[in-house]
Formats: sequence, C-alpha cells, structure tokens
Amino acid sequence: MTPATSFNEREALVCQTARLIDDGKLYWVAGGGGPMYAVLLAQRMGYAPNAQYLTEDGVLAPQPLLPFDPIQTMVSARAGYRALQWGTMNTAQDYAALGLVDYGILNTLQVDQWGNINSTFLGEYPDAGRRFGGPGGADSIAAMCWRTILMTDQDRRKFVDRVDFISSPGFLDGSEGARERAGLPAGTGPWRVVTPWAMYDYDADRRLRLIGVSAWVTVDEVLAECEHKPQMAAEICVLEPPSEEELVVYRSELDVRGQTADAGAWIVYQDGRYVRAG
Amino acid sequence: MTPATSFNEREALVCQTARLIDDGKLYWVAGGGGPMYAVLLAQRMGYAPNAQYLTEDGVLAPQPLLPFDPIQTMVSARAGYRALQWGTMNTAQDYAALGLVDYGILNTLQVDQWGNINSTFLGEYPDAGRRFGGPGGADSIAAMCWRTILMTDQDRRKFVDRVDFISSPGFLDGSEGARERAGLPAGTGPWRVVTPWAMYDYDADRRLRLIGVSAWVTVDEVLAECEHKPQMAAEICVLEPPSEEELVVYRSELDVRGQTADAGAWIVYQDGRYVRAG
Amino acid sequence: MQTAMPPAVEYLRPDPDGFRAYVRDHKQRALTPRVMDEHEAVAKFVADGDYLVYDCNYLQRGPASLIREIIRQQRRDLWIGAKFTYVALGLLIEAGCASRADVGFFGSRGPGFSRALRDGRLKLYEYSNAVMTLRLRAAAQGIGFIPTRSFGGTDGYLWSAARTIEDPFTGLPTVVLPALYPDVAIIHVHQADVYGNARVFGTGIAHIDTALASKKVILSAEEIVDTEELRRNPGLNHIPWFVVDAVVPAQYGAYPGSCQGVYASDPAHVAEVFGAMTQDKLGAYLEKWVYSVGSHEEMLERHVGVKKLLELRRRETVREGYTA
Amino acid sequence: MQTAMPPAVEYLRPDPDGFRAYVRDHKQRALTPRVMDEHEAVAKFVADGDYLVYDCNYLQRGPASLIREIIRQQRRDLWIGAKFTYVALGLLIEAGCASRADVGFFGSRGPGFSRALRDGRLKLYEYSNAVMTLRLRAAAQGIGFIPTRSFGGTDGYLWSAARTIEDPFTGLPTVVLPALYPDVAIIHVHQADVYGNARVFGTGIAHIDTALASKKVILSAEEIVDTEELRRNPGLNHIPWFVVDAVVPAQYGAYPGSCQGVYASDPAHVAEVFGAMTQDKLGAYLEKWVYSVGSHEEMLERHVGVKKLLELRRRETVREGYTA
Repeated sequence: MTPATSFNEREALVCQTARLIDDGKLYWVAGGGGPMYAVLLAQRMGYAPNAQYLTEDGVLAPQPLLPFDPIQTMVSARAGYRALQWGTMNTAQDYAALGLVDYGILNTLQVDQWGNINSTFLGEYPDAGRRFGGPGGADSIAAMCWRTILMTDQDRRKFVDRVDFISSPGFLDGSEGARERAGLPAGTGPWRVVTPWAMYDYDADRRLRLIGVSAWVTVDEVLAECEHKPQMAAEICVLEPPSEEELVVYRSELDVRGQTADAGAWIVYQDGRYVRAG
Repeated sequence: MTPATSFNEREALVCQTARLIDDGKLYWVAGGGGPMYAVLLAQRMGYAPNAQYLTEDGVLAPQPLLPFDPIQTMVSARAGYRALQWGTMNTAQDYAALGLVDYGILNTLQVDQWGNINSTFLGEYPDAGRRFGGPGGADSIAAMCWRTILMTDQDRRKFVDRVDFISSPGFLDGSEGARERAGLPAGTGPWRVVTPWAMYDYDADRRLRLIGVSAWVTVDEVLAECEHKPQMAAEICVLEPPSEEELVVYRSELDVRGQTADAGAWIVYQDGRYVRAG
Repeated sequence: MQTAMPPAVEYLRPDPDGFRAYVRDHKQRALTPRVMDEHEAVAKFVADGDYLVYDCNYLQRGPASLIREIIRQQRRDLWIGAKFTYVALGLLIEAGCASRADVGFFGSRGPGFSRALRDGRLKLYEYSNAVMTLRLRAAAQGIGFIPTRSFGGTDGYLWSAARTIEDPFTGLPTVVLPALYPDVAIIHVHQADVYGNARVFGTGIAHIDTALASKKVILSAEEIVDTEELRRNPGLNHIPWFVVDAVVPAQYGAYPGSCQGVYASDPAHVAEVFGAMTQDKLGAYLEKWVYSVGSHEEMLERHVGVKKLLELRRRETVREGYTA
Repeated sequence: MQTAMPPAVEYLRPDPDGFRAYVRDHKQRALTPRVMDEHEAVAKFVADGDYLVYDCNYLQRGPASLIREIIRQQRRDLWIGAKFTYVALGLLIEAGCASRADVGFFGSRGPGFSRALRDGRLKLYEYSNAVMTLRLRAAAQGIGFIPTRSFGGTDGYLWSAARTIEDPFTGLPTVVLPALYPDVAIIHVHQADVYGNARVFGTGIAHIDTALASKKVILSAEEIVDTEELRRNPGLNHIPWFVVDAVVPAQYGAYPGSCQGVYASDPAHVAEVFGAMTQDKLGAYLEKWVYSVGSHEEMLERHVGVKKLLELRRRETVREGYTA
C-alpha cells in the first residue's frame, strides 16, 4: 500500500472507515453516501470481501450501479441492482431487531460524550432553535444493530457534552444498563466515531475516547474542535493516511462523479509531511 | 328452477348454504370442502357472481381447478389457480382482523346454544374424553369475520347446551358484550347454522333459533336431533329443496368425483313428497 | 437542550373497531371498477383535516402527481405522516395544506418551513422512520398497538405518543407504539388493474401496510393491466382490490422521481425544487408545476415535454426484476 | 365440559435478547456455503428437547424428507409447534420423538396418539393456527409479545399462555400472545442457493416468519440455483441467507405431498399413511418409509421409483406463477 499524497478529507474519512469494516458481517448503512462507500471500498480492497450491507428500504447485499442520480440512493434501480433481496423498511428493521445486523453506520449533526446522536434540533427544544430533519432510519440503526459507527466532521459544535435532542440513542445518560432500562436490546451501543481528523471509541464507562488522530493534525487541534473534551486513550496513534490504491478504487469505481471533492479540505504531502492545501 | 328429485343430504347442505351467499362480499372458507363449494356454487348459479373467497393459506379469489387430490385443498397449485393474490396465513388473518372479510364459513364437531364451536375435545377436558384436532383456522374465522355461517350435520350430539370446549367463539356465555369483553372485534358473531335438515339463526338474545326445516323432515324430527332445544322462530319455513340446475353445476363442475355421494343419506321425491331413500 | 416538559402529546388515536366498522361500510369487496382521474380521486377521497400518508415520497417512486393534485385542490389542515420524505412536506406546508406532521425524517426545509413553525401554523410530533412504519404495520394487522425494540431512551420518545409497559410475559420494560390508521393513503404502484389489485416491483417503504392500514386508499399506477394478466402471477399481487378506493392511471406519476425499472428521475427538476425550497421560491415552483396546469398530463405536456420523457426512460437502463 | 381449573400453562418463554445473543454468535452473515445432506443437517441442528416447527406439513409442501430424517435419527422429547398439520405429529409421536405439542390443528389421530396422551407421554397445549402463526410473526419482528383480535373468550385461551392486558392507548381489554422463538425450523422451499437465500412460490403458512423466528433453520430445497440467478429477481427472495444454517438438496422433498407447480401429491401414499394412522399400523409405515432406508434418495429409489416420480410431475399441470 502506497500512502497517498493528495486527497480530500472526505475521502480520508471513507478510507478510514473502510478499514474498520469487519469481514463476513452485515452492515445497515444510512443513506447512500459515506457509509455505503465505506463498505463497498472494504469489499473491493479485500479488507472485507464478504461484508454485506442493508439499506433502509430493504435492499440487501446489492451490487449497485454507481453513480446514483441525486437523492436516488434508495428505492431506485441502480441502488438495488442485483441485490440478494428487495424488502421494505420493515424487513430492514426486523433483521436489526433480531440481532442479525452486526453494525450500523451513520452520519450525524451532533454527538455527545455518551454517543447520543442529534439530527432533530439545535437549541432549546421545542421552540428556541433550529429544526432539522429528524432521526430517519438512524434511530433504529443506533438502537438495534450490535455496534454503531458514526462518520462525521471534526467540528467543535458537533462534539458536545450533551446533545440538544437525543434523536438516536447512544449510552443515554451513560449509566450502566441505561439502554436496557429504556427497552433497547442488551449489549448494543456506539462503537466508533470517525472524523477526517480523528478516531474515537468508548471506554469501559461508555464515554467517548480519542484513540487516534490523522497525520495532518495534532491532538490539540482535534481537541480544539471538541466542545466536549473526550477521554484520552493511553496511547493516541497516528492514523494511516489513505493509500493510493484506496483512492484509485474510490475515485474510479465509487465516487465516480467526484462529489466528495467539493465537500472537504484537501490534504497534500509536502516536504515530508501532510498539510492542508491552500 | 326445477326442484330436484334425487340428491344426497350433503348436496342439499351445500345448495342451501349457497343460497345464503351475499353478492359482492368476501368469504373466509375453512378447508376445501363444503364451504368452498357453497361460494363457488353461488358464483356459478348467479346468486352471487361477485362473491369471492379467501383460504387459510392466503389464496384470495382463485379460479380453482377441480377436483383436488385428497388433502391438497390448500398450498396446492390447483386450489390456488389464477388467484388474485397468494399470501400466507398471516395475510388471511390480517384481512379478517381489519374487518375486510364479511363472512366466514365453517364446519364443526359441536355447537351450543350461543353458537360456540368445539373442535377440540368431547368429554371432560383435559383428561376424560376424546381428543380432536383443535380449532385450526376456525377460531380466527369465528372471531374476526363479521358473520359466521356454520355447516354441520343434524345430530343430537352436535347440538348441545354448552360445548365441552370452546375452540372457536360464538356468543360465549351469551351475555351482551361478552365477545367485546373478551377482546374480540365489536359487532361480530354467529349468523347462521345450516344442516341438511334445518336452518338456524340467532335471536335478539343471541340464542340459536330454528327458522326452517327441509321438506323431508318435520320440526319434531329436527328437534329430536338437538340435545339442546333451540329457540323457535314465529314461523318455521320449509326450505326449498336443491334444484336440478344446482345439482348439475355441483356434480359436473364442483364435486366432480362424487365424494359427497358417499357421505350422506339420499333423498328422493316419491308419491308427491321427499323421503329418505331405502 | 430541552427546557420544556414533554406535553401530553397529541396523536391520532387508534380505534381498531372504528376502523373495522368504517371499512365494512365503505370498502368495496365486489370486483367493481374504480378507475378515475386524479381530480376525481382527490375530490372524493381527500378531505380537509385528514391524516394523510404517502408511501415513499415526492422524489422516490412516490405519488408525486397526487401530491400535486392535493395542492391544486387546496386541501387544508392535513396531518402528514412524514417518514422517509424530502420536499413533499415542504410543498404541502408552503401551499397551506398541512398543519401537523408526525416526523420520521423530512429532508430539505427552508424559510417557509421555519415561518410556519414560528407562526404556529405547523405542529410537529417526533418519531422515526422505522417507528412510523411500525405504527402502520400494527394497523395493517388490525391491532391497537405494537412493541418495538427501538425508540426507547430518545427525546423523540419523550415527545411522542409512545409509552413503556411491562412485557406481560418477561416483565421487561417494553416500548409500545399506538397503531396508526390514517384517513387516507396515496401510493404509486407499477401496475394495477381497474379494481385496485396492484403490484410494486423493487424495494419500498411500507406500501402494503400503508394500503391495509388506511381508511381511504388512492393508487396512482404507471400501468393499468388486465386482471387476467395479474392472475397469471398471484404471488406478485401484494395490494388487494378491497382496500383500494381509487385507481388513477398515471404514467410518469412519480415524476420528478424515478419509478424504478421504468424511468429515471429528473435531476434538473430535483435541483429546481431543492433550490426553490432553500431560496424561499416555492411559491414560484408551485405556480409553474401545480397551479398553472389543470392536470398531471397537462404538466407533462407543457413543462416536461416529449424529449425529456423519452430521455427519462432511456436513462433507466435496469429491467431485471421489474417485470412479472 | 371442563372440570379442571386451567393450570399455569407451560410455554416456551420468549427471550428476545437471548435470541439476539444466540444468532449473533451462531448465524453466519458471511456468504459461505452451507449445503449438506439431510443426515448431517439433522445431526447438527436438531437436538433432543428442541422446540421444533415445520412450515406447512407432511402432506402439503412440507419438509417431509426432513421429518423422516428426524425420525430416522430418533430425536427425543421434541416440543412441536403443531399448526396446520396432518399426520406429521402422529408420526413423531409414534416414533417416540415428540413429547409436547402446542396445537393449532392436527388432522388425523389414531390409537397410538390416544395411548401417548393417556400414558402421559404427550402433553398438549391449546392454540389455533392463526395464533401460532402470530406467535411466530412476533418473534420474526424481534419482539416479546403481540396483540391479537382472536382467541379471546375461548377455552383454548384459558389453557394457553395467552393473557389479557389493557391496551395502553385505548384502555380496551386486549389479548396478547407470547412470541414463539423455536429452537429449530425445517422448511421446504422451491429454490435456494448454496448460502440459503431461498424462494417459495405460491401460498404458504408462515415460511418467512418461521425462518426469521428460529434459532436454527434447515431448508430442504427442490432446486439449488446459482446465486446469480437469484440476483436477477431479488423481489422473489424472501428468506435471506443469514437466517439459514443448512441447505439440504431434496428433490421430491415434500413427497408424499405436492410441491406446488412442480409435482403433485401421491394420493395412494396419502391414503396409506392415513390408513396406518387410524388402523394403528404406523409402526409398519415407519419401518417401510423411514427405517428401512438410509436416506430420502434411497427411499425414492426403493419405494417410489421412476415411474411414480415421472407421474407425479406429469400430474402437476399448472406452472403459472411458479417460476421467476
């Protein structure tokens, strides 16, 4: 694997997440963007050739025809191409309720120290603030898959002590057994948070913990973009940058329209180190 | 219509029931015998050309290929031929639960004054007596269709004060609202009982009531075959015997193997009246 | 952060026996034709104040032509089951049709939406897509409530009608949802016969449950096919005639969305409606695409055109699995 | 008439979280082949004491070859979900395999059955077909219980695990059923790939729910088809690979029943087994059809023969709807 020398932070996020994909496991991916790309990239890179994914409209293990037209990430012929099953939202949630879905992968607006996710409201609910779209499928993913992976940007407004509104459950108030007391399936919960700058897991007390940072940022820079300061792993590793091989697959087979390219900062390898371009 | 001069009591039962079929309504028929024949006969005779039926395995509005092989009355290609839908037992019960099925037609072992049905046990449940097959689909039919029609033999052991075991609900203890208190849908219940000898409905107090007898029996003969003596309608009519036209359709298109012919007594028209043969 | 205490939340009360009595008297179990145009269907079956659900949405194999007709007929005070939806809720709000919504997810908002919320012209109740779908599933089974393994512990739960009871068998705390029996459902299907027997190919959200759960059901259909054709493969007929009140022939009925396996979406139109939403120009969008025309067909004729329609079909290159 | 008071009824306790933990550790989400012969499948996945469900039954597109294999391997103390069934329960009792049954309906009994009941070798619990199916549906949704509009007021209800609670939204009395998560399910399907993705054509009882609800699932399949073939019409693939533990190739696996659209039933055999049941000659029946042969294929070879097999296919004259 050849470390890449020029890439976008969104691309880095997908590559980083792809490396987390566990072979032979089933993923419920939210929407049709980064989460789906992460599984497909892991398949094609051979990290997890036998990982499969499920979408909210009941597409199971497809061989999607990329790219999709805007918004046509579900209930569309290209997204569902050569799937092993076409179901509905209820088949998708049944599989997750039964414990048959290993991982969920989500995007979000806001996440807190206990991994709770907000996609509903910023401000003081219900009246003083800004309304967003609601949990969509994320609530059922975060509630019922065994482990949840969150893909998001590193932004201090996103990493907060307590989300303004729990749209999808993390460890709730963080107490032991809080999820079970709320009626959620035992033994489930947040597992990783991935941003272009950092990787987090959850410690034994179910608190968000920084475990790695990207090569182009320092730990302090990451912490500056966390309104809530996460727990710190004993050792904070430096995350491997995207590889050329990953980017070739990603750009030529997955994000073939280059939509990611407009969406994040560019990183380049210059003078022996990675830096933000321009 | 030409009154028939020679027929079997089982044939008479089907013809009598066919005349009860309401046009444009949906029937849940138990098994593949008399109840199905009654609806098909009503369709073909033009009594109810637009009545349709549903079976326990989710066959909806088929054009069955008769005859069926023994037992292959459900989950078979001939029974489900050219249906408007193939579902499962759950689709069938969902339609009934939703109030979309107008009538159910059932056979039974035992029926009581309140229309409760026993197909489980004769004797003192659980130990002292004889075990039968259980309610099957009859419980859901009797519980959730708006009106239930029972097809059975006229036998004093079948018509009892209180069934030995309520497998499928009639009016339960007969009190007003008993079905609703038990959680059953409001406004449903037994509607007619048809035997080769007689026709019953239920009076305002939900008790079985004799409303008609066949031409070859007297009211007293019918009552002799009722351990429980039913209420009596103000006027007990004499039921029209099967017509030649009905029997032609029934024998040539429905019971084409003549299975009914072995199963009941023969009635003949002799010397100006109907009598049991030989 | 939440400051207000969750109120006793308004929700559409499940009434299984009331539903039964309604359908007994109103749904046609006879195989009688029920084909009509969109104007008649909406005039007859969508009333002011109705709880309305659409399956899928304005941009994804949804009943887009029926949504436009509802706006054209200026229905008022609708309560929307807003799951898995993009601009549809925004259009209905802008047009003054919707005053309440049970939210699973609605993508794309904009200034008009914010004004409606601020002015109290719009009330929102919190659910999730899966929870809304389960509420419909419960109704499609004729029951009053259903347990779920999700939703517990969220703030959506607190601000919704969901409750927690003790599981009567295990004693464990169990979230239960009230069944949702909508007044009216609009669903776009690939094929229907004149009676309402219908097929959807490919994935969906909850089209079957939605059809069963709703007091009134309008289907828009890409194709009207002969009943004998449907009888050749009964395993594909998932919506039975006796739950359907109206069948509206509607080629390109999902436009500007795709109808999978038949035609692709129109990305330019998708961009136009998103742009109108965020730039507070939905009025102009509605004027052009809804009010200036009398029907879906007139819209296709005047604002879409043959060239585009041919292109949409040409761009949909997948057929596998979308035919009987 | 009932004299005894209904006891606290024994039932298989729903444990949704226990089920989840089991499938997490035991069900294979990777697409790995799981084809094996019936001997291996039953040896691996049917244990003494298991709660066993079969979809359909010995005479109607059921897993007849697997039922015979279970008898051949002499499993003991099985608890049978006996809905929509004819002679299967009687065979399992005669062979000494079954000691308990939750009854929806079982047609055909006989002296052996009566002896087993009288001697206490068989305990029965009372349900109905629809109620048993609903219990499986609840499990297939991952929940612990489900309401129903039937079963209330019956004596079956009194002698079952069903209970009545107050609907938390309407306050009305509501019958609830415990979800049924069987230990093992055996299901006969028209087509499966080597991973367990499977199709059933035509009607069924609860094959999808049964597959999802059960800890261990054995499919017998008329045809093993290529996965690529299944991908051509994903809308027909109703059982996903990750709920299936074993795929057993079994042409004529439903014999003596019909596999709809493929072959007819064998009425002579049906009469033979009914006759054996009522005349207390099931021992001889089992000797001939089960114990005297080592496998399903050997049974076809020795006791059915080519002529009969050809005849069964010839007599099934309907194809419409039974192919992709």
